Parts: sequence; C-alpha cells; structure tokens
Amino acid sequence: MPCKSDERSAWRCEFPILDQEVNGKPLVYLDSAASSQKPRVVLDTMDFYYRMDNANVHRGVHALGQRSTEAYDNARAVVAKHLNAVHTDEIVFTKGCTEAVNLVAASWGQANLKPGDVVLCSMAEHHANLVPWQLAAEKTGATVKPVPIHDDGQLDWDAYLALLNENPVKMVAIKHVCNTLGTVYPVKEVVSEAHRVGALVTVDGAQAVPHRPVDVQDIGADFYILAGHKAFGPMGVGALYGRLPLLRAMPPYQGGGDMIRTVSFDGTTFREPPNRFEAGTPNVAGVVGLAAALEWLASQDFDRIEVHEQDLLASATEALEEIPGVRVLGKSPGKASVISFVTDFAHPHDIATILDSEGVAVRAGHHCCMPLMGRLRVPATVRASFAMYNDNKDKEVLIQAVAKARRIFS
Amino acid sequence: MPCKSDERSAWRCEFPILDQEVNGKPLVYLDSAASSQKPRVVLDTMDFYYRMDNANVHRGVHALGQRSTEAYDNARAVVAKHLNAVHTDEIVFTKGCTEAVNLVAASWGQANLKPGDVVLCSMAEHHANLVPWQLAAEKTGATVKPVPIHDDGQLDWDAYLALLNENPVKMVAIKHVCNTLGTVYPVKEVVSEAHRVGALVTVDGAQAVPHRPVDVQDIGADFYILAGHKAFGPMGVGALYGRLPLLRAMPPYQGGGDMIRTVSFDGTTFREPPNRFEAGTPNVAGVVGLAAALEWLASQDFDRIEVHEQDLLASATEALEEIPGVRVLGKSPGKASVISFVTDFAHPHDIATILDSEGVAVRAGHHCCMPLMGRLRVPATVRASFAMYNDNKDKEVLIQAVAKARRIFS
Amino acid sequence: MLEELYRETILDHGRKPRNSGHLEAATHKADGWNPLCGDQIRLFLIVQDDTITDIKFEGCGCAISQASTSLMTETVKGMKVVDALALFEKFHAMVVDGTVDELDGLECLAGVREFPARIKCATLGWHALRSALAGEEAASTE
Amino acid sequence: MLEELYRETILDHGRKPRNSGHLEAATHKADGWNPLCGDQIRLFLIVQDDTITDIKFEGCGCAISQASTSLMTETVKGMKVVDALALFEKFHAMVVDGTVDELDGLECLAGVREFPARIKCATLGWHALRSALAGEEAASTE
Ligand SMILES: Cc1ncc(COP(=O)(O)O)c(C=O)c1O
Ligand SMILES: Cc1ncc(COP(=O)(O)O)c(C=O)c1O
Repeated sequence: MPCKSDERSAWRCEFPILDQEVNGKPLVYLDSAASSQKPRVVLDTMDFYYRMDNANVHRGVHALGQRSTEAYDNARAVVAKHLNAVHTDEIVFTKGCTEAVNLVAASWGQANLKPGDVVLCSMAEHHANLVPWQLAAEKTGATVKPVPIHDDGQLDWDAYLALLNENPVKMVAIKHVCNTLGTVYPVKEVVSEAHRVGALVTVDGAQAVPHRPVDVQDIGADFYILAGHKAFGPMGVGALYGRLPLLRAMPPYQGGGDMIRTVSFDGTTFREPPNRFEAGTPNVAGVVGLAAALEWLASQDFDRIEVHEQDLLASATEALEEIPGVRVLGKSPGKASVISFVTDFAHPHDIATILDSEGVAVRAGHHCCMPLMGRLRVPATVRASFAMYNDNKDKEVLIQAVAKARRIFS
Repeated sequence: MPCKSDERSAWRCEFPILDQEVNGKPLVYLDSAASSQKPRVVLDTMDFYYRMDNANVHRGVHALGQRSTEAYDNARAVVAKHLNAVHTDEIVFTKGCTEAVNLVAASWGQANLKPGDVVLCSMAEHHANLVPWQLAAEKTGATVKPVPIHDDGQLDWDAYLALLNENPVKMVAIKHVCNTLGTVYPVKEVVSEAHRVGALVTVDGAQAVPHRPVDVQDIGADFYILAGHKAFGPMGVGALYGRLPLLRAMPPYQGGGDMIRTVSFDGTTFREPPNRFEAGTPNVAGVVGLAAALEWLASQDFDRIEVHEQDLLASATEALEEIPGVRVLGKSPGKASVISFVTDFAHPHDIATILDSEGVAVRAGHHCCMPLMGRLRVPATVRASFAMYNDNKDKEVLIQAVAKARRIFS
Repeated sequence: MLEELYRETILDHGRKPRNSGHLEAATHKADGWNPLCGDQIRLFLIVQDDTITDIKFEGCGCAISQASTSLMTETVKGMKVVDALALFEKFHAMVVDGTVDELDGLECLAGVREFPARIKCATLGWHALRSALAGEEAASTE
Repeated sequence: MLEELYRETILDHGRKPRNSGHLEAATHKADGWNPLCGDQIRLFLIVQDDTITDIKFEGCGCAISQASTSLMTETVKGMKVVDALALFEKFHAMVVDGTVDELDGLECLAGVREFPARIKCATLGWHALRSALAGEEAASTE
C-alpha cells in the first residue's frame, strides 16, 4: 500500500487519522511523544477481535474463549521476541507504562527495600519512573536520590559513579530515551555499573520502543517497561519485562482472578509469573492490538526510520534556531527526534495555541518532568516530536507557524 | 435498526459477533457473565475515536488533545449519571473491576485498617472482591472473615448481623449480583446494617450493571465498582465510585503523570480525586467506549430487558431440570439470568466441550469463586449466563446440547 | 479567532502585567494552580472595611493567565469584596458560556471562549482571588 | 471430531479410573494442578531399582484428565523410569503436535489434539509423573 504522493512520508498513508483538517488547516501531528498514532493494521486487528473473537481468556473451553486465549498468549510471545527476552514468561501485561513501574516499585520494592536503602532516579525521569519510587521509599524507609544531568540532558557520569560508590544503592531508575529532550541514555553502561555494586536497574523504555530496536539481554536490564500507545499500539496496555528469577521472587501486586492457584478464607496461594501479576480480566483487545503494532514495527526497516527521523530532527532543529529568540534545549549527540524549545517572545502555551490554529499539534508544558524543568531552569517548553509518519512538509508548517507566533508576540 | 427475524431477540442484531458459526454450528453465546459482547455503537465509537481524535488527555493545547480531553471528561459524567453519583469527581477510571477493588483495598485499607480490625467478605465473593482484602489484611494486621450463605446462595442474614455485632468490622465486601448463581444480594440493607456499626461497604457491581439500573445513593454504598467488558463495553476499563469525602481522605494508589500537583526530589504533592487515583495516560478509547456502552444501555428499556431475561431464566431452568441427572444450583427468588448446574453423568468441563461442539459457549469451572464452590460442595459448575441478546432459540440449542452430553456419557 | 484571543490589550498586559509584585502587609493571600500547564501564581490582597484596598501578584505564566490576572487586579482594586465576587461570576459566565454582560473592560477576554484549552488560563487569577477572599490558601482550576 | 475425543476407552477409563487410591509407602509423590479448570490430582509412586513398581492417584476431574491419568498409570507401571520419561515426550508430541508414534495403546488420546482447551487435561497426570520422578512436590500445566 504505497502512499499516493511521494512527497509525503512513506509511512504516512498507513495512519488514517493524519488525513484530516483541524481549525481549517491540514493536521500536522507532532505530539507522538505524548501518544503516537496507530497504523490501520492495529485498528483493524482490534476491531476484528471484538467483532469475531471477543471472550474472556484462560477460562473458557469454548471456541471464542480459545481463540482469545491463543491471541493473548501469542501476543506475549510477540512482545518477548520484540524485546529479545529469554522467556515468554518474563513479559507481564499491564495497563500502561506507569502501572508497570508501580508494579515493580510496589512488589519488588516492598520485598527488597529497607530503611536506609537508596533508589537512584535521574533528574530527567518522567514522573512515572520517579513518583512510584517515592511512594515505595515512603513505605519502606528507603531514600530516593537524584542523579544529576548535564545541560544538554546527558547523565553526569562521574556523579553517577560517585553516587553508586557512596550509597547503599538497591535500584537505579532511568529512562532509555527522554520524552522531553530526546536524549538517549547509555542504559547498557548504566546497568553494568549498577550491577557492579549489586544494584538493579529499571529502564523506562516508553520512548525508546517507537524509535529503535530494543534488546533487553544486551542492555542487561532487570526490568524494562513499554507503553502500547506510544509505540503505535492502543491505549490501556503496556508491558513489563522482568528477569524471571526476579519476577519469581516477587510477591503479588494486585489480587483477583487468574493470578491465584487456590483461594480460601484460610489462605490463598498464587500462580507463577507472569500470571501472578495479572489479576482480573486482561485487556485482551489491547494486548492483541499491541502485538499487531510491534509486529508492524518489526516489519519496517528500522535503519530507514532512523535516517528519516534524524533528517527531520537535524533540519527542524536548524530551522528553529534560525528564528530569532528561539532556543532549542538538550542537543546531545545521537538523540531521538524530539525537540524541546523555549522562546524569548512567548510562553510555551501561547506558542502551542498559535501552532494549533495553524493545524500543528505540539505539546507545551512540563511533559511530566518537573525536576528536569527545574534543572533546565525553564517553567515549561514547547515540544515537537517526530515519528516516522512525519515529513518535511510537516516540518515546514511547524517552522512557519513558529515564525508567525513570533510576529504576533513581538 | 430492527432485527430481520422477529423470532430472535430484539437486541441481537446490534451485536455483530453473534452472527457467526463455530465448529460448523451457529454460535450460541451464553458466557456473558465472563465477558459480554459489544453492540455495534461501542465498536464504532472506539474505532472512530482512534481514527479521528486519538491523543493524550489533560495535557495538549491542540485540537486532538482537546477533543480527547472532552470525550474523557464527558465519559466520567456519563458513568456518574448512570450510577446516580452525587459528583462527577466520585468516579475514578481503572483498568477493570479487579483493579478498582485493589485500589480501595490498598489505599483506603492502608490508611484505615489496623491490627485486629475485621473485613467481612461473603462466602460467595468473586476472588476480585476477596483476595485484595486478604492482601490488605496481611499488610495491616487486619483479619478477613467470611459471611456464611445459605444453600440457595442467599446471605445468612442472622450470621451477618452477629458478625457485625461481635467484631470490630471496618469494611464489608459484597457483590451486588453473583456471577456464579445469579443471586441478587440485598446490598441496601447490607449497607444500612454496616453503617449502623460504623463499617463501610464495597459493593462489587460487575454483574449488576449489565442487568439492572443501579443507584449508588439509594444503596448507600461507600464504594461501588463496575467492569466495562461485562457491561457491553470494552476490555481494559472499569470504574470505581467512591463517596467524595472518602476519596478525598485516601492516599494515592499508583504514582505517575497526571495525578501529581508538583514533583520534586524534596517531596511530591498530589491532586484531588479523581485525578489523584488516575496515574499515567488513561485508556481514553476504552473510557469513551464504556460511556458509549452505558449510554446505549440507558437508552434501552430495562423493564423489557428484565422480563426477557427472566423468561429465559425460568424456562431454561425448568428445561434443564427435566433432563435426568441435572441439578441447578442456587435458585433464590429474584435472581439474575445466570444458571449454574452440575450433573451426575459428566464433569463440567466435558459438558462444556460437548456444548462447544454444538456451537454453545458456556463456562465450566470455579468462576473465580473457590470459597463458594467449597460451600456448595462441588468442584466446579457449568454456567450458562443470558444477556438481553440471547433468546429462546439459544436456550433450545443449549438444552438439546446438554441432552446430547447426557447421551454420550451415560 | 486567533485575533479575538490575542487582542492588543491582552498582549500588552501579558508583556507588562500591572500590579505585579509582593505585598508584605497582605491580609489575604492564595496560590493559584493550573493543572493543565502547571502555571502557578500567588496573589496578595489587603482588605479593609470589606474593600480591596490593594492587590498584587507574583508568578509567571502564559500571556492569557498573566493578562487576565493583571486585568483582574486593575479592575477589583478599590472594589467591595461582594462586588468583586459578583464580577467573578460574570467573568466566568463570559469565558465559559459566552454570556457577555457589562464587565468593566474585561470583555477583551471574551475570545478565550473559543479556546477551551485556555479557559483555565483565563480564570486562574480569579480562582486565586476567590480562594484568598474565602480564607483558603490555594486554588486550582481542576 | 467429538467421537475422536470421547472414544469408548476414554469414557470407560473416565468412569472407572484404574489405579485410583493412595499409596502409604510411596517413594515419590507429586500434585498436579491445571490452572484452566482448577482440577487437581495427587500421584503416588513406588520406585525400586529405577523401575516403577507401583503407582496410584487420587483426585477428581474431567473425563479426559481422569482417563489419561488412568491410562498413564496402567502403561508406566512396571516400566523403567527412563522409559516412562521417554514415553512422556512421545505422548506430549502426540497431543500437542500430532506426531503419533507407537504408544502402547495411548493412541486413543490422539483426538485431544483437536481440542486445544483440553490438552492440559490430557497431560495433567503426565506432568505430575515427571515432577514426582524429578523429586518435585508439585506440577502444573501452566
Ligand atoms: C462478580 C464479579 N466481580 C468481579 C469480577 C472481576 O472483573 P474483572 O475480571 O473484569 O476485573 C467479575 C468478573 O470476572 C465478576 O463476575
Ligand atoms: C519516558 C516516559 N515514561 C513513562 C511515560 C508514562 O507512560 P504512560 O502514561 O503511558 O503510562 C511516558 C509518557 O507519558 C514517557 O514519555
């Protein structure tokens, strides 16, 4: 299904939502870091599931229940393969990235954190990979300490090593790719240093999966987390990868159906992972949609996606910086196609409103990274994030719209 | 859109999935208590959402973000209205019924349960409204005690009153309608007796919402819980109703984006309910689908649904009992259209397999009610559950298939 | 539509907010917080004999919240408390429902109505005002 | 298809399981648990000189799990442990992949293959056997 116009991104035509006008202008969607759009195959797969197979899983002997169960179990294998997990059982389905971190922080945290223990979170962490650790720390008496970052968003490596050496660190929480600045963190090296001192690492891969292949074995991550809706899949579904021996030793997180072995008022016993961590009826349609998204993604040429996105990143950054008063934040080498900028002529929200009136969807705010905003000494930024379905035309409209904002406010 | 054949249920044609063959026979779906099917309007609403509006909520200034936010906030109002909540803010969206109970048990439990306190759960509780309380009790030192039931599934009222009077009861967990036997519990009376001794009540409404109008103010429930996928809505979404003063006093459950006010390494502050309890990107499409389902349901004539379902229940029960060796469990007055039965000729799983070969989808097993199975002294039951889209023809195929099972095994 | 939102008066107040600063002797104060963007302002008031004799605010934010708060302070300074609260209702009706009444020059903010995502920016200062007068410490547009 | 599943031999073993009961003197035992239905069996073995000299089982369940376990006990009684384990592999291959080999009369269970929801019923006793021989206390078909 090649796109009609070869001026547009080769991927664009697979995303039906992009073909619309907002505020009388063609939609330019540059907010994929907040939520990506879904290719047709994902929408069709979910719709088909509800129209043909819908049933509860792991319970029914009947045909629909069986088809649903197969689709659900197959989806787990797809995610395991996508992340290169060793065992399928290392994948736990959750309602999203945030829940996955909460699961680890609550279950692993409760069993392993003691008063005095330290959890390190980078200053760039998304609230999703910080607040759950604060809640776990509060319950266990552990302490959450920040790992400083440099002005361009990169980890302050010396500070990180010093923190590891000087504290009883039990867990390091770090993102793989920054949703605000696009910084790619050296997670493999972060893991190997952490393991050296006996600490584990939870890698928040929400923004990595949509941009690059991920190999959890190569990274060495203890826990790795992804969000369906950021990776061209549906909302309401995410996945947690956890090394099997770790998952096996963790107590249940939520209680309910399907995670139990036997229930009685005298005492209840639990199943092995991943079931132990999947209480209640799962989001089967969501999981099936996530698998469709990852299979679609895996069938694309990641090298081509990377070249395409990096071209957009470089030319958009350059063009933005040519507009007087615009400052692009966090230009670290090798970063992903996410651009945060501030201006001396308008507040990010006002810019976003002007851009919206031109059809351009960007996000303005703290991007769920308040500590990072503090570190960069800005109250908020405008963020334009590019996915493979964006193209030069999108970029040009963005640049013209920012220039227009400047004319209005100057 | 009236149905073509007036021999079939008037509601049937709105459920596209029902029009298929399985194992060479027309599908007879009698497993709605496990997961209901979805009317066309629900599927179309979700698909439309993904094809036109998909974006993150509460964050974006842009058109799609705004449309998504409006749809999400509107869905909350729809649920509040459906349950007759006082405030829209009393509705918290969750990933399902099970998560909603876990939220209450963990957050309210942690803040309110002390060693020695007692939580009462009926012996008929679904694991979803029992195991979370066991986990909470384990963490707080409280005890979970069973409220006995009679042979027909009804609550042992005298025992309930005695338990309330003789124990420091802080919480009563009870279902509104039983997923296994169809028993309707007198939740209003349960609540008023509990309140008399200062205990709160969590009502599990998963099976009530699809069958009857629900009025949380009339019931007086402190917490009331529903599951999207059992109420003709999508999977991966549920809702918790909680009285506002209770929710306001509860600590956060999960941490992450959207539930915070300010985040810093020195301390994080949280938003008011419902946001405090909705960490991370919500399942917007799911929530929008749930609202479509409840609006669809509210637009139907509940009296007609009730008459239709009760006719099916009565005639199916009668016909089943005419088959030698079949025993229908839990025939309490006024019960919902859920039939559990056992036979003296075959194990429930074998029956379910025979039924499946005839196109009939039922569930066999413990229905996530192990303590109830123990109480009824059966290892498992066959359960046929009827929704408004089932009809006499479905019932007849069921009866013939059970008779066939008898022939095979006798 | 955009021109209705960013009128000259608004751009001007956005760039140079009036009554910006701190009031040591404040009798009432409150923080205003907009969950959508995280914008925060702090409002200081001196109320004597049921009259707002002085008012100032601190905090940065978008042009709409700054301009709206700036215009609000100009308008309510010298007003009776009851009149200020009544004005809040009218202002709210204007930006939310589009009911434009006589509004002491605040009509220039009527365009906000077409921008639902920005209504909370326009009402932030007013929410803080109401909280401060009610003796509460914090207001949010949640 | 249904006739392939519920053959006469299976119905017969399902109704009257052989080797049902308890073995006080068991040298090995294990519980088998099927998460799909909650069915549970307990298997007792006496192993002497690497040979299964006696075997019995308790627990109720569906016709398939009862018949399969009953047939299994009949077949492995008197077998060398290694041969029993090898037979497990062949049996598993038959019900999962459909590879039918010479199987000492267990071929009558080949029909299970067409009923994916019931495969775990057919392998429950075998999983328990393997666990018992491996010295584990419990097996599950998870
Ligand atoms: C009475 C009852 N409560 C709770 C649940 C759990 O719902 P869910 O699995 O959708 O979380 C169910 C359904 O399985 C149920 O029938
Ligand atoms: C880096 C990062 N981590 C975590 C999250 C949280 O994901 P979700 O809101 O889908 O749970 C996000 C997105 O908001 C993110 O960008």
